[in-house]
Amino acid sequence: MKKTMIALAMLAFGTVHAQEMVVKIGSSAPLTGAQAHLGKDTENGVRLAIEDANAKGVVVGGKKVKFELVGEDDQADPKQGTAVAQRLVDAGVKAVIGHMNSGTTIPASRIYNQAGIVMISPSATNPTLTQQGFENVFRVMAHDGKQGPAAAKFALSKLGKKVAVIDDRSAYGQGLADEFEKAVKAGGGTVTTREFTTDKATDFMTILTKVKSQNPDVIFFGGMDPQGGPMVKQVKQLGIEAKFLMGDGGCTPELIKLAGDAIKEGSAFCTQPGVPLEQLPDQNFKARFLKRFNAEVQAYSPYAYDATLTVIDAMKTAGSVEPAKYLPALKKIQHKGVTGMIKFDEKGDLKDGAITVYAFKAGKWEPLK
Amino acid sequence: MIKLLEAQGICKHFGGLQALTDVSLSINKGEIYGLIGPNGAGKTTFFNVLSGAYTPDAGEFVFAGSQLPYGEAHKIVERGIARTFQNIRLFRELTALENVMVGHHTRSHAGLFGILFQRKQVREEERLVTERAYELLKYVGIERFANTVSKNLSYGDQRRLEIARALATEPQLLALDEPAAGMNATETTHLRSLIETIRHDGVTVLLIEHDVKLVMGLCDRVAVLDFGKKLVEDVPAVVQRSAAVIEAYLGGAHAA
Amino acid sequence: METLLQQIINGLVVGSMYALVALGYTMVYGILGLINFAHGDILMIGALVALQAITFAQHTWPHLGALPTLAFGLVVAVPVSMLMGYVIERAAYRRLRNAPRLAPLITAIGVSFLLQTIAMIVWGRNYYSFPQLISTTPLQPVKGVYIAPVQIVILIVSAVLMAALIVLVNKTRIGRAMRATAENHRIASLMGVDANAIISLTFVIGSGLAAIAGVMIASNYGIAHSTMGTLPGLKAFTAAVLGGIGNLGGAMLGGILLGLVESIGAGYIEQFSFGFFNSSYQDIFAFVILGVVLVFRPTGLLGERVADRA
Amino acid sequence: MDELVRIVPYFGTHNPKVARAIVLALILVAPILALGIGPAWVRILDFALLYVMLAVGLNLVVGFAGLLDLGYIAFYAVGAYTWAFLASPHFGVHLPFWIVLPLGAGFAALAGVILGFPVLRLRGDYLAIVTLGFGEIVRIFMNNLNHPINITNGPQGINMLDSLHIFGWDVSRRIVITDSFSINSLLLYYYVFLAFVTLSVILVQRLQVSRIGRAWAAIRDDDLAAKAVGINVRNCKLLAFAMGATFGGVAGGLFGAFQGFVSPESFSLMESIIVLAMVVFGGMGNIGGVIIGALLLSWLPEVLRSYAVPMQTALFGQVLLDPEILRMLVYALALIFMMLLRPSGLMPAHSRYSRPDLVLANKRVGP
Repeated sequence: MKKTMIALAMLAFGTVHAQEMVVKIGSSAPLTGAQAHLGKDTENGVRLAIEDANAKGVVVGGKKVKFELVGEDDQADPKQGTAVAQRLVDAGVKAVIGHMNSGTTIPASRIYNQAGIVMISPSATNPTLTQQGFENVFRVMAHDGKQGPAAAKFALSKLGKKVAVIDDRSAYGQGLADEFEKAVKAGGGTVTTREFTTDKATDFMTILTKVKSQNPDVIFFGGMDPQGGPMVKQVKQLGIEAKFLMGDGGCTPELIKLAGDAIKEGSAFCTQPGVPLEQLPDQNFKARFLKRFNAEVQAYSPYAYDATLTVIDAMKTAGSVEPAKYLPALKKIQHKGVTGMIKFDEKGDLKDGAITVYAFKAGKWEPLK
Repeated sequence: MIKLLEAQGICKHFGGLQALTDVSLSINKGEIYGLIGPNGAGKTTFFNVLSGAYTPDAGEFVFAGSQLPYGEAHKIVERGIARTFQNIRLFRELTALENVMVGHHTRSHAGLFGILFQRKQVREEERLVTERAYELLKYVGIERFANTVSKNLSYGDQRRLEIARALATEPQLLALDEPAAGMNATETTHLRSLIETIRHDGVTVLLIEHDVKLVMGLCDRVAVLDFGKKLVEDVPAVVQRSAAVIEAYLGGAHAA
Repeated sequence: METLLQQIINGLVVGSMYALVALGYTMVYGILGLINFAHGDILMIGALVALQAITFAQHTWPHLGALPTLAFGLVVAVPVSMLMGYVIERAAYRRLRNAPRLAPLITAIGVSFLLQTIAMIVWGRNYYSFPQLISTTPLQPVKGVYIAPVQIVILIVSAVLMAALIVLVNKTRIGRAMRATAENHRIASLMGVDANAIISLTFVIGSGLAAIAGVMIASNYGIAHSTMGTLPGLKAFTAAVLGGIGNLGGAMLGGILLGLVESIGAGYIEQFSFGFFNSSYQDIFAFVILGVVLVFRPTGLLGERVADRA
Repeated sequence: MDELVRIVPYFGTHNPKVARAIVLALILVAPILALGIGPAWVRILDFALLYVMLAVGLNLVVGFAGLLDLGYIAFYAVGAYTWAFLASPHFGVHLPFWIVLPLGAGFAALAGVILGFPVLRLRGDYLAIVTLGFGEIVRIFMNNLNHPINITNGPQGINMLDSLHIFGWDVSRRIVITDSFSINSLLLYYYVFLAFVTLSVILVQRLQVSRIGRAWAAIRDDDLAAKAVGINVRNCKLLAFAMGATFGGVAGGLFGAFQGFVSPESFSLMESIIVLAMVVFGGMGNIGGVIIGALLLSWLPEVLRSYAVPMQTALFGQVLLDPEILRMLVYALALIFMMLLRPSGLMPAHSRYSRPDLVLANKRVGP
């Protein structure tokens, strides 16, 4: 009895040290639930990158390597996020591309850090992710600390100096709104009111009435489209003339649909990290993605694609698939990706990440130059 | 004669209804005292005021030489008055034994920390309480149902259990609210001897009853309530002959 | 001044929506003494069914016009919700009528969850754009103060439904049977009232009301989704308790009051609290009021003081 | 424990000693077996133990004292945030667990009393809605208390919480025995949590079979009669709230240490209802049942998640019901069907509030 238990334990605890030809790369995103379409898009970005690498044939340290995708569903829930992170670590992945949401990425990053696995998020934009002091955490998208100021700069230069700020008290909305507010104040604008709602609310009349009483030029909402759409409507219902500006949570067709006839050309704007799809350096990507998955690129797949190939690039340079070995190479990497040049600063954030401003025009979001 | 309980000018009204008007009576130590009256005379209200379920509008109770607190049922139990209910109210999901053990609540002292750390006194007390509860079940004659969940007991046994539970609070005065209601003749006879035994063992009994025969046969003294007022208070033989009582029970517009 | 006036209008509109939902709560509670936690979710089902029907109508009869289309949506959604209410009562609540108090309450929570799950299976987790068939273009009764026709309709509908219910309960045979059943099921049965039928009927009417409320709320905000019933459900319940649960006028009063407290509270709390609190505490008002009312006046503003049925 | 023993097939009824040994062995070996499938399953077990603790605590309030508390998760939150405040870089305070956990439990108990006072006179259904409101209020405050002074860091949550250090020993670090053999930290957490759960169960059991436990049961069954036998109903109810909250607070602290990150979204109404479902599923008032309920309902969703998606993909080529929906379905049906079909839960063994066997062994006691 005792002996078998020890044997069993050995089996369970023992780690395989032998160099495998197969290298697993993890991906985690919400594959079910309200954000499933975005999650699937992200995972497919990783999948396409791995297929491309395998087709080309990658040699690391003299050995031919075959990459394999381990996809997990974190349901955009922090607790599930840590559970999934554990599963990926168990599966023996050498790098994780994910997670998609900041709320799941931050607690999960701790588990990857303990396991010594490299994690690159294609889309988590909360600044604190890379402020934890984790060596192995990176992201390939400009964070809110850049998006907020970019949005503020746009608002102050093009829309007006008096700004009302609303957030939905979610980790994403509050983080972005705070960065925006800071930048507006620093840029010489005035924040007339700071108001709050929730990510479940549909009635914003009270806070908008308060906003209106201060007569701002711009209303900035840090939140997602299910609130943004009805909010645009209620802005109109209260006869507010101010322009409406959101972050990437509002840069969706969904917002336009939910706002109905209340959204007007020239009065609704949104910002999003990254370059617009139409202006991707590699226009080929969209077509190849469509051909492979029979689905349009939604949002994050180009970033997931780039993140994956960046890691593989680092492995090639370092001549090892072990995170500890290729980490120094990854820190110094200069990878030419489909979204632009990927290189990291000392915290693991993308250097010179682009932010694009979009305006509502002819029924959709059009990038502004 | 030592007076155990003295009610002095108790008044209680509900909205416009005057349920008790200036009711005064006194119960001697060691007697069986009957309280009778037609339906709605205020007997149960008197009971509820005495046991602390209601606060009286005026008047006070003096019990064993000092005034009773108002409206705080658990303190009144601590002082030594226990009651039963007209429509039996047992702890339905607990066993007969546990029901009686709950009755010991005020006479036991285990505190939170004693229980959590299972101190020796607590374990000893728990053993004593269990044993004493079992003795009480035996006293009322239902010890064989000790581990039966009380809602499954027969009606008569539930009545007995309720009395055992009340006795577990170690009362000086036991107040029984229509204990014979719904009982058949045999059960009533048993009840009667049980009440006599209880008195014999030193507990004063206050008995509210509809069954005039039982009251007259059992009680040392009887008071009659009608319309919230006390009509008479005397030995059964006198009360039975009282014109006012006969009027209340038989004559008048509100014959029972 | 305009701002205060506008906040009052906001409060009235939100409040009348609460009232509309609260009427259903209060009816069921009045008769059964049961908090039907699933009421808010019936509202949601009503709104989504109506959406389905309206989409169908818009495709099939594109020239029907806005109001007939909306009416069609209601004609489909109200019976569906009524049926749902009937089924829930028969299947889940009736068997528990004499069970310990916690049992029906926990069942109701379960039913609420089940309805949301069913809605997610049928309609997914998407947010749907609800066609705004009643105009949302605001009118300006006073300069600088805005109110949209859809909001006026909501105010009128809730007042009319409340009046209709009061007439139903107080002036009709069915109403008398309802009141008797509310007083005591068993005695009502002895007096020849079919208590089961009356309870079913109450659920059916309450669910129909929920469907109307759901359509009104969805029309106002132009949005419908599987969890839209939860928050109005909670708020409306608070409103019903505030007004005195079981009392139809109380539901209306409680709803309007709660709406006003929320909008004026959230609008001015920052000034009152010297910047410590702000509109992020808007959702707390309902719960705080609920607690305070229950502690100091457990039967609500218009409720009768009934001795605890011990 | 006895309830757990009884459900062992065959031995449970024929040879309780063997059954007891089987149960004990299972409890001790479970994480090692789970590790065979993968450490993720051990993490699930760890969480299951936290849920057991929550369920045992809520059972004390709902099952024993009959007070339906829909805001129970608030106490879990209080415990978790206490850990976050006193053992993380957030305020730069790093106190040891033997200070933080009792403090968390104490604050939770205090919160229990604060909740208890205003709701003392409320009946079941009103009580439910007010406690629900209380839970929401706590969550909303945690979500918003980053302004004007940053206390809770708002919706961003607090990160980098200290892991559990038991007198210098860091539970979150694997124990390396040889190069190829080390003991996973998830396993260590399992046994630490197991110790806490065992202690909680023992304490709750002692309370149940005591003067206080009987007083709670009496209040649950008939509070008027409870008053009439001299029970101070007010104090007993407050004690129930406080004691229940204490276990929630301890579980919350352990959660914070284990997860290393707390944010208000972990303490939603949904979580309260999940714990309630566990209590109801297993059998209100019945500790063994509640443990089984918590284990089953915390494992089932994970099993669904691992097998439901691949199975559906294989059968239908697509995912018709995603795991989250299946999970909600399980909880909803558990609540409804348990109440309708087996109101006393999965294992309706009678709850005991006394140990007559100790005293009456030599006396004849009927059925």
